[in-house]
Amino acid sequence: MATIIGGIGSSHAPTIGVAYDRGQQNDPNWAPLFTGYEPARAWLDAIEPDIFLVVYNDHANNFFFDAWPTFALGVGAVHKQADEGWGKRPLPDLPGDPEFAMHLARSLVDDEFDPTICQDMAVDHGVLSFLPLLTDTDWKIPVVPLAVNVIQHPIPSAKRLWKLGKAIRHAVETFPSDKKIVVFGTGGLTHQLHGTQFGQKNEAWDNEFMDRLESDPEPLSNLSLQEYMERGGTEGVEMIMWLAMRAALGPTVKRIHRNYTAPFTTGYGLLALAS
Amino acid sequence: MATIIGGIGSSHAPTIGVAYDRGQQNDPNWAPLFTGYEPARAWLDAIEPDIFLVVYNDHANNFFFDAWPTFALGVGAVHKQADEGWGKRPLPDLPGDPEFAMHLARSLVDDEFDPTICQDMAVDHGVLSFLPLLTDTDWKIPVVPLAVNVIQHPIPSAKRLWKLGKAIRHAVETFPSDKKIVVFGTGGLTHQLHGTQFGQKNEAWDNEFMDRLESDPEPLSNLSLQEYMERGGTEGVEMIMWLAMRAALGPTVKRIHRNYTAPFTTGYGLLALAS
Amino acid sequence: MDDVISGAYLFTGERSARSYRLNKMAKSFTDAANRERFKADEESYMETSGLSADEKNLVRRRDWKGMMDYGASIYLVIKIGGVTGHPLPVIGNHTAGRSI
Amino acid sequence: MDDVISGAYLFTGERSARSYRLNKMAKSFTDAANRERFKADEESYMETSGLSADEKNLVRRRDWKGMMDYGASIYLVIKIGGVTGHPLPVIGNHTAGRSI
Ligand SMILES: [Fe+3]
Ligand SMILES: [Fe+3]
Repeated sequence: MATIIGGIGSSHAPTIGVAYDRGQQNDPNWAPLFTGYEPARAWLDAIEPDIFLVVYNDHANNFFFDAWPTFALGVGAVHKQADEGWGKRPLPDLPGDPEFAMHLARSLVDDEFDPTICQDMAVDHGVLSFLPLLTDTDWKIPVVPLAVNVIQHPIPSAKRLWKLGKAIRHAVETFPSDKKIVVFGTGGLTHQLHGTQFGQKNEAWDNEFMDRLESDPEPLSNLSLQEYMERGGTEGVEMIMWLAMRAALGPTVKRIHRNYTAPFTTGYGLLALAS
Repeated sequence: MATIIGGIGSSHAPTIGVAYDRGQQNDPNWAPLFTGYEPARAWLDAIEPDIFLVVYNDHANNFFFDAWPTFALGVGAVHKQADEGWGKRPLPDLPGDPEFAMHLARSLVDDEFDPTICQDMAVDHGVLSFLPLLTDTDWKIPVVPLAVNVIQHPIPSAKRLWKLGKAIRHAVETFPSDKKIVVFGTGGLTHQLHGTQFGQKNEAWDNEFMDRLESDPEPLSNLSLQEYMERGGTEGVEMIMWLAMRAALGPTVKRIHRNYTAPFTTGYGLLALAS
Repeated sequence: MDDVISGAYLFTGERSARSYRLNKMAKSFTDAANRERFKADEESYMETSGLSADEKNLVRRRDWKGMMDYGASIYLVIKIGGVTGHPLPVIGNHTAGRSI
Repeated sequence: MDDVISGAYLFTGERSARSYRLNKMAKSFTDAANRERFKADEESYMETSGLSADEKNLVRRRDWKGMMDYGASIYLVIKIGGVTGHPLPVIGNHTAGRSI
């Protein structure tokens, strides 16, 4: 059987990609973020994962509201980069892992999840903004992207994301191979992209969330989406995707690294956990 | 609360639409089918439904395998007719019911279903082939289409369709309105569109299925998809959609009408049940 | 669930239906050729996109708050911002009723 | 689950991946303008659709059984049948190895 060897919780934001491409790694605002990813990257290099499974969200760059999936799984051999409206970044397309992805599709459907199965799915900054900070951009490690609707309500509950993580674990444990898999949950942390509280963050909640995610995560899955949005902003509801990563790891984890910085409108968090 | 006042199980096939448009209602091959729908239509006229909820499948006419949903719900105000590759039929676009459809979307997501929510979804013969046999084609009754993946494996299980029906019932019972709803389950019956047994039907199984669906349906939800396909053909797996209709009706039903005819490659069944 | 939380809109299926054409035009800007067409002639692009008179006015006025009040998704509004040279801070502060 | 049941293929995600371009060309025939383009010049349409040499041969030969062996979906194969004048009975019997 395959094994989940670790989990990464990470914020994502187009701005991270812009800063990366501009070489702003040493800019005073950005340095705490970029240096914060280095220990996690060193750990990933050391444990040699075979597959990255990324629970993320599309921001209307691949999908549109003609047909907006609750969950969508990229089973293709290649995941193109989506143009988000201002041109593509200088990055090669991402390799996928059709064999594992189709196994995951079958296992999820067996476990009463209803994913949209995507033979051709482009990925946006939900995957590509932080990934170059954690691995070489020749993309030696194939990526299986699992997109979650956190944009158009009704959005799946925190509890559903927790169960998704457990179903991911079940799928990995039944994959007949010795592949080593790292599961990512990405989104947030708190941010409010519009409205009277535009730009407001909640650094206390961001840090409480990362504390609890590590040590006592399941109660976080009992919070309502309204509670998530009241604490972290309507767009900060993306935080629920970290729950799927955490549930996939099983009860006990060991913290490898944690980082938090919030120079702009989003709380940028990073949590690397060994399982 | 709204009420489910009845259920219709019906085969669908492009050929039904062709025969209808050509006026072959009295053709010896077709007359048993067309006259067979008349009592069901008279009953529908009498009970005056407000909404038709149609559990059906798309045949790669709206969706494609770039993004193939397990379940997709049409929440738009209008559902256009899909061109299936040989031009559109002379039928007006179907009206939707966004208010009920969005309530259904919220209720399904609450009940741990993961539908793809479609603001713009064209419907194919999965809805339009039999509908003119049951209601006037000025479409006075709005239609909420719920598409099910029965084409690209993994396909949801018979049990999952049964649970979908129960979740539909739960949604109707919590819809704050006095709307009267008829639920359709459509597909099949047995047919084999390719392979060494092309054209083979299983009339005994078709009739057994309709017997059991009426009187003791739940065990049908315990059959595996492999069993459905062995009995009814790989394409006949569409029969599982009738289970969602039946589960939505609750335990006891009254048969209004039943018809069966199999002049060509597909077993054409019709079952009208009052709840 | 509330429909507005902490002064921000939930982008519901109902809002998505109302703002569909505006969001769809914004989505079209993920194609570079469409961005060029819009920049070359905003009016004809909006017409071809099937925008209503009110929707066109929201775009003409760069009325980011108006677009959000109308029901658009912030993730699509920022694509209109992208093609017209208005970054997120400008849009976000406008929706907050703040000038920067 | 078995991969072939009663002499018929299950259209799995794996088959869908293999036959993707062929199915995609077939899907394009749901647009009347594309049907006309194909009828006017099959070769250039197949080229533009990115079909491989083997895929083009399957279409050239109207090899319905070959398309199914290759992994195509019957629901897409019948759209190629539609644009070339081959109804379902012709296609189905061909996949069965029967002549009619
Ligand atoms: Fe995001
Ligand atoms: Fe069908």
